[in-house]
Amino acid sequence: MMRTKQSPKGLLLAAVALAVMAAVPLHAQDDPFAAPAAVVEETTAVLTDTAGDVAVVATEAVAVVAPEEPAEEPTPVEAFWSGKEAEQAIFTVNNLWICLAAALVFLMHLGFSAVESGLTQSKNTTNVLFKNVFIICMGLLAYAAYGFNAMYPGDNWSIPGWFAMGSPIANGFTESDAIVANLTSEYNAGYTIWGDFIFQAMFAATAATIISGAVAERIKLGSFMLAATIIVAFAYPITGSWEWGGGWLSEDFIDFAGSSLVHAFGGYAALAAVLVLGPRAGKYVDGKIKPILGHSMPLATIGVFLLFLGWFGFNGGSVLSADPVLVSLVFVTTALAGAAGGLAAAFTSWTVLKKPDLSMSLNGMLAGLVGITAGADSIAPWPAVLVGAISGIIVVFSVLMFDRLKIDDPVGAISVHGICGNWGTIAVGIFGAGVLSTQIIGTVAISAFAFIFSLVTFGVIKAIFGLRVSAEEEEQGLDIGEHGQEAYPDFVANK
Amino acid sequence: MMRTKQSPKGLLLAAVALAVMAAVPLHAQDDPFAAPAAVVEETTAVLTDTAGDVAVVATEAVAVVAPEEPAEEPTPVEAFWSGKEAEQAIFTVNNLWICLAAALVFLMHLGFSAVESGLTQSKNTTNVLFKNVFIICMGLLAYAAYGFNAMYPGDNWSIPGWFAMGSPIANGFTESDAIVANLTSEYNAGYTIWGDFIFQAMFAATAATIISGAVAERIKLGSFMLAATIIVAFAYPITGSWEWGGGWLSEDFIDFAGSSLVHAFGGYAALAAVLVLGPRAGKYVDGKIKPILGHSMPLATIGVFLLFLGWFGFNGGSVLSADPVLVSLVFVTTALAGAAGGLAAAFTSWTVLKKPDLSMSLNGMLAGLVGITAGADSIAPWPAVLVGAISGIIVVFSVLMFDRLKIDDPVGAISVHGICGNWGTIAVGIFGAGVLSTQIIGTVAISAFAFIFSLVTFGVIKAIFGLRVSAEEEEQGLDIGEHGQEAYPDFVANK
Amino acid sequence: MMRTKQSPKGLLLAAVALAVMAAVPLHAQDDPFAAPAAVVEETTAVLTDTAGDVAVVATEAVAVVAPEEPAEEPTPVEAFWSGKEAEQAIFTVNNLWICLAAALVFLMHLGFSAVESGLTQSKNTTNVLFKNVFIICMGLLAYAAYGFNAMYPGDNWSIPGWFAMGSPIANGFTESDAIVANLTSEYNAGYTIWGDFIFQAMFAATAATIISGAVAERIKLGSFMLAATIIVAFAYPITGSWEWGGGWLSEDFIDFAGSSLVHAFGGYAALAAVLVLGPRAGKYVDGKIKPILGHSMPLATIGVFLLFLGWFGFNGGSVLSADPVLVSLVFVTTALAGAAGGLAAAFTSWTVLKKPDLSMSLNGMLAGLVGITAGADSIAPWPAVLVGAISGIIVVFSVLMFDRLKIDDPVGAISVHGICGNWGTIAVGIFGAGVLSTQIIGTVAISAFAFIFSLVTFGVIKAIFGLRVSAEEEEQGLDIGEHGQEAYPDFVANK
Amino acid sequence: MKKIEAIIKPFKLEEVKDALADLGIEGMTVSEVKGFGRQKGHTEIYRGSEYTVDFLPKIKIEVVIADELAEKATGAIVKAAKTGKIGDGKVFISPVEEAIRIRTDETGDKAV
Amino acid sequence: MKKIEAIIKPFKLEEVKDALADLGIEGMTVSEVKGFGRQKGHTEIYRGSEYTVDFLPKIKIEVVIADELAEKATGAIVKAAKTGKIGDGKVFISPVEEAIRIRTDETGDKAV
Amino acid sequence: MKKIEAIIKPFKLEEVKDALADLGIEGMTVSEVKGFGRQKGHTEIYRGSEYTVDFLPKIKIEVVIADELAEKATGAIVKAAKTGKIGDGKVFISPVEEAIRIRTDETGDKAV
Ligand SMILES: Nc1ncnc2c1ncn2[C@@H]1O[C@H](COP(=O)(O)OP(=O)(O)O)[C@@H](O)[C@H]1O
Ligand SMILES: Nc1ncnc2c1ncn2[C@@H]1O[C@H](COP(=O)(O)OP(=O)(O)O)[C@@H](O)[C@H]1O
Ligand SMILES: Nc1ncnc2c1ncn2[C@@H]1O[C@H](COP(=O)(O)OP(=O)(O)O)[C@@H](O)[C@H]1O
Repeated sequence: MMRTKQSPKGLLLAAVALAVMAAVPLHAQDDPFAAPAAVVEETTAVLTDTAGDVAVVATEAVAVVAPEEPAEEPTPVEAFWSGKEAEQAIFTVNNLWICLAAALVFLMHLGFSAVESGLTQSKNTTNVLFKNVFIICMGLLAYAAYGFNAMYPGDNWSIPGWFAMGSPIANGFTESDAIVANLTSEYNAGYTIWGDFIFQAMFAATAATIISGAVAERIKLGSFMLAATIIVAFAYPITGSWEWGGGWLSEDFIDFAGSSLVHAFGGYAALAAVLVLGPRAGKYVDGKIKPILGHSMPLATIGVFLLFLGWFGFNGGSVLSADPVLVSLVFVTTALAGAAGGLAAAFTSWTVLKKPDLSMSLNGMLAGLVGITAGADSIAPWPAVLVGAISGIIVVFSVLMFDRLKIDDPVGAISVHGICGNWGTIAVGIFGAGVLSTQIIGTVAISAFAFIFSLVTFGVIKAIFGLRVSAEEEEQGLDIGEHGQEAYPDFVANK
Repeated sequence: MMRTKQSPKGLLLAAVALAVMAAVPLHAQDDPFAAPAAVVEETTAVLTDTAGDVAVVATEAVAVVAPEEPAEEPTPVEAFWSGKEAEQAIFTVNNLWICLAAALVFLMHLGFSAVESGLTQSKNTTNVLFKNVFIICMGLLAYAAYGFNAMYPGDNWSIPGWFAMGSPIANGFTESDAIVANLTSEYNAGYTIWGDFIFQAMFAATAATIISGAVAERIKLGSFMLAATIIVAFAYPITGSWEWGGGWLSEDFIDFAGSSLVHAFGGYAALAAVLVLGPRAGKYVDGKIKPILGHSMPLATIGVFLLFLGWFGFNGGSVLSADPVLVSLVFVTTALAGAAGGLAAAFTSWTVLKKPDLSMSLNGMLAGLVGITAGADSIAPWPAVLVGAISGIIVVFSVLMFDRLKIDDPVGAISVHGICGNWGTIAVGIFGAGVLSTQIIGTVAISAFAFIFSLVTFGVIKAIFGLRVSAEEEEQGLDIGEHGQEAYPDFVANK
Repeated sequence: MMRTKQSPKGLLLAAVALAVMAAVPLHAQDDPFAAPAAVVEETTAVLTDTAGDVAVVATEAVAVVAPEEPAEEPTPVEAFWSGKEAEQAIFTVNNLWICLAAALVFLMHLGFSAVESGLTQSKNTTNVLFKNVFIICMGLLAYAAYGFNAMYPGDNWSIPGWFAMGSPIANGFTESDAIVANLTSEYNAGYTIWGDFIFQAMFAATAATIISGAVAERIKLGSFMLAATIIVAFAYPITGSWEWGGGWLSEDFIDFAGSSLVHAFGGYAALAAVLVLGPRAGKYVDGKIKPILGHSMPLATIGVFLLFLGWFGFNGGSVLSADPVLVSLVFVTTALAGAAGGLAAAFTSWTVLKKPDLSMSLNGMLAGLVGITAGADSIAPWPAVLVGAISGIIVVFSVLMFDRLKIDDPVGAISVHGICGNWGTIAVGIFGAGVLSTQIIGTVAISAFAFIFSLVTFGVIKAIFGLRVSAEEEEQGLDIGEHGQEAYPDFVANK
Repeated sequence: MKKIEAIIKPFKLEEVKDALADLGIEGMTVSEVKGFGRQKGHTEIYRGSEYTVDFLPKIKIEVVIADELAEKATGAIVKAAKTGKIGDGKVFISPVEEAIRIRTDETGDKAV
Repeated sequence: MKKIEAIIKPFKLEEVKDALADLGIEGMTVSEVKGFGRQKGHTEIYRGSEYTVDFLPKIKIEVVIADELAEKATGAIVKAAKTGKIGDGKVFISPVEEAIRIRTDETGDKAV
Repeated sequence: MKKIEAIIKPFKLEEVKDALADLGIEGMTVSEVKGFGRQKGHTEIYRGSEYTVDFLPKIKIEVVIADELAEKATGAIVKAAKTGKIGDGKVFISPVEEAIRIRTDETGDKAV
């Protein structure tokens, strides 16, 4: 999802993709888009398969071949406003796609709501749902008020490459806004600033949602809301700016749609939160793990399918244009990795746990999707299957491991988003266009920042306001304790 | 959603938007779209913010500046059929977007089904769902058979500006249909007549769905079906024609996507229905309000998120083209207003009712969305936040008020759609491109018509067929009474 | 969904549609797309209504009028790579739409999951959901590994027109792949091979899903998974190749989006499976039919609405381009037929069964959608209403009939997909562009193949592994028996 | 001590509870049951097949009470639960030999 | 009067009800219970952790009946509920001192 | 024989069951009930209107047992179920005249 700096040519990626193909760079005059492109590392690995193998061709050569910055080339936005209808049409398609992708990512918040409430107890359902409603509402507003400009600072860094102060998005179209269709002239993605903002804003709230699942069934509502707001508004844009905002990681590190920047970020923030908060009462008794059952498998399944659907927008929209080759390739790698993750987790649980476990298979689908997120545009279809399958295996063992470590994560968020987010980022260094060491540095840096920031945030809030509901409230359920409102008042619950 | 009469230039709106910006109209030769536009009142307010303030610039001036009707300019449809591929591409994008927007609005009917069944008792769930299935099926067919042509009569008014008889949509493409891609040459929106029809048809059924929620748990099925059919088929197109069909309100009144024409219409029709029908048994006992609990908060939450998603189509599609600036702006204002409404209602309920109420927060999201609907394209992002937040506050107090007035509305439809529909329309006169007095006249006229028409319809049906199920049936539940079919036969319900 | 062989002109169909209109073929120079088209049988019937009647104009004449194969005309893909931006824009829109349509069809798998689990007992819910998770994951991978190339063999037939061996999809873009943007130069649909693949892959899993519902609540998990894999991987591509792959049916038989190739295929495979498997215990006792109630009407309703939504992608994407006339027409016929099916089934059940049956109305919506699938692009709107309404009536009687025959289909899949799939295919010979006898031959051939293949598959698996869970497991529920996992552990189930 | 078991119509629970509370009875236990009796069930239909629901939802109230209070309590229940329509339910009285309050180990009449 | 309480397997409810109806018994009250007994529960697994479900679903039928009918009713229940497999359940008979029909205030054998 | 009915807090079920099993008691029947007592319910709010939930979830355990075991069993239940906080519940003991094991037709103490 990184917007290429200064020389943004969203629509040229496909051309380059072609060019790199078979490692036979096309000459500029053969390029169907009539202009060679520079910095396009993320999109090259896909083209590696001349001989039908899963070979990866390094792309630096191409980046060298292509002359940097042909000054006379108009940006997509300039092209749009140039009055040429063909350019306007392409701009319009790109913009429509980014808006639709934003809508699909919005739907992921329903997906999270459903998964999280399905995999927790009915006495906490209202609370889980309320938190999710809060997160998407707060997330959009906080990103508008501060985060967007902190994540995409252009030249306005406070600490160059590391930190930028945020500010509210502009309230209307200034003339220059309209011309560059973006916040600053540093970024230019070929669609309007509004499309850009709404897509990024939908992403932002995701991190908090990931935490929400892991801390469910025992966290004080007010304390959670405070922590979530701080993390979404301030922490997420920081790591975001490192990579997508053009910061210190943006040069070589590859994280296409956020295996690290969104998922590992959320997963490690969740891990810290769980460590500060402790496990649910009754989960670990006398050294034994006692399962606390999710109350509705249909709800969990609805959630995962909606997340899968939303991922087409999450990854597909991260192409940042409607480029036909890249968007459709991303759809394929995303779907195949999710499918492979689901199957792998199903068979892993069947083998290891003796029964095919639905909740694990659902986690596996998500794990596969998280895994492919960093390289959805640069990993070929069959390696994508492999990346997804490995994610699906990892997630089962990771869930078992965290349980053994008495780290209580009701929905498996740390494993799905944290561990598989790491794996997915690293996989780009194996199967995709990335360099392994850089990928490791990047994902560790982002995960560590998220973990520490979250540890401090939850730690301080715990010290000041307390973090856990009382034992009585936990037993009775947070629905009554925090909201005085049951989720299913017509039905008799077992306990 | 009004299609500009005679001089339709969907794609030119953005250009004009730019032109009006900073109140410095561009000259025709600077206009990137190479043609100045006329009647564009709805789209101007957004551009008002040169100095960063939320100033509203009246747009009449511009409408004057722009020469009316440059005769040589081809319509989008003519351009499409002209054989020029660039025009065809733009036409194709516009058309695809209107179709996708129709699909998103279709999904709102699932949203309504889920919200309404979630916020009512489990013994009436089958009945609530059946009504929603009926409404979308009947709505599409009734609009095809009569409503579309009654709402968009072109020159074929029965009482000019006030009423037109409907007729079935054409069964195939006549040549002239194809050329103008519309029902009559009076309207031209830059996409095919089929795209136009299906988008409008999905809107039409919404009014009845709004009523459905308010009268749930006590209305006779057959009587409801009759009333809903009459209102969708005959009443909705009348007020629709006043504004979007080019009638008496279409000159100065601004209701972009239907805060009044759809939502207040539905809300006030619901109010009349509830007055004729009376409250549910056991709701108001000895002067005290006894809550009747909704049976499934997950269902209600699923419904609201799906409605939020659908609203991107509802408002975004009402741009009537894929115009990049307007569509993306509408996505932003819609999302921010919905988020602000949700947060505002959550905190209002927390403050006023002592607990953060999930069902009120969900109502608040919808209230924010209803509120921004009239001005989603002409209110800048931060004022949109304000409009949404005020909606979220209004809706809590409105729900409390109607309960105190013993007007029993199980899902809060009158408050969400009626009251916030009024507010949203008026807000365009404050923050958007409208004139306050005109906005008030328009929303009052539409609400009053809906109220009276509904009062008469339900009154007459009550007199002839009866409107309420028997006390025994109400106690036992309408699922058994009307359908002989329980919604959850495997589960023990509390009562 | 057949890709026209050798002379692919997705975008020209609209022009021809116009041309055929009023049976007055346009001359080539009047054609807005500047090029006459050949093989376009599927798209002509819509234009039949000059006089406002539902007359069907045979289209052979036109096909003759149009000169076959103007050799100099570039394919959409060649046009895309030609560097002309207008062509690139159109290519980009087409490709975006096919990808979005794939995402919508993906959502249908959630729809099926919800319908099937809603209409079965709560003690089998985890099992039903698991099967659906498995099917979509397996389906995507099997289609990638074998099915896609078996269904679209180009010239690589094993038995010409009847059977082709499959092979894995290519792993990357070879140059020639990229240029023709397709698997072989035999097909060319104007979008990338990835878009093509992912759309087709989402279809493939559907057949197994249809079976899944019919055999629910009694089939052994492992045996089902094996059978489903065989059918999706091997059987579905065979009949698919007959028509869409350019095989023996592709000349005259018309099945636009798969009333036969997907739905009747699935329905008849389900019928065979049920015959081999037998009814659920307790369904037919002493010659009496004892209903076994579905456990959640909201879940069933959510499923049907999502399927309806997905159908816009299923049918709309089968246009294989974003052609504005065809896509929007398909949206209209699809929606009206679904609505008519729902209403017709509601009133049929009300009349015949004395009560308006929600589950039958939901089946009716699906029946209407299945019915219009074969002719969504060639049946005019009002005949589409008729086709849908007849489907809605058929489905009620068909469900009753199969019950009387002691063929136990918990969700009505055989009736909805099998019988109405047949009807929809035949309807194209009555109201659409097809020839009645050809339509009958085609649908019978496809249904018979599916039935026999499925009979043998399930028969052999029954002989080797067994097909049915034990009577105790069936009584206790497959959730505990197969998965050791309850779907609703917090709630007391009635039995 | 006596145990009074009353099977009543669900919507009468509130009134019966209030009637008992008015007598100073401070404890009772309630459960959901299904009743079969002279009040007939109803016929439902699912996908074309009819079936009869014989069992109607009822509420069972159990009160254990000192012997001397039993009659008054029974009277109060009957009065509060009566609608006069079929299906109003039954009250059964049976002997209880001992009662213990778990919290305090109190027994006998003091425990209830 | 006697109260007959029978704990049976859920799928036997229909047969037991019919057997009682055949004896002319017109009323009974049914509830869902969970039974713990010689019939062992089953092990389930959730996200990798095993747990045992000790309590199996059973149905409790309560019939209050005139003394002289008790034996016949008990026999009918036992016969109808028997499968011969473990977990078939129990029948318990206990004394009831009084029964009242709420609708009519009838008492004693007439009330049941 | 005696029937011991214990109304306890739901989360104590496991402990009470284990305590009874330790005594060699092999069968019991459990149901979900709602209790009204000194332990007050809570006030909830729905869309602006307050209401009181008077009935709290409790578990009822029923054990039929030979006379001589009754005291021990009662003691075990009371001990296991006690938290010392209000709402711990009650134990009631009443006479049972006969018990029959459906599977084997055994009666009396052998049946339980
Ligand atoms: N003999 C009985 N034993 C136990 N419960 C009974 C008996 N007779 C009736 N009941 C309960 O009383 C309820 C009401 O009885 P019913 O015969 O329908 O009406 P009524 O009490 O007005 O005569 C039944 O639904 C059942 O729960
Ligand atoms: N002593 C008892 N008191 C109350 N209920 C009992 C007792 N023993 C058994 N039950 C009930 O009877 C059911 C069946 O008993 P179980 O020992 O499993 O089989 P069986 O009746 O065949 O010996 C149990 O699930 C339980 O509900
Ligand atoms: N007289 C009674 N008859 C039947 N059940 C009772 C009676 N008194 C109390 N109970 C049951 O015991 C439960 C606990 O009683 P409560 O008065 O709240 O606390 P405690 O047992 O600590 O005094 C109640 O919820 C109710 O279910």
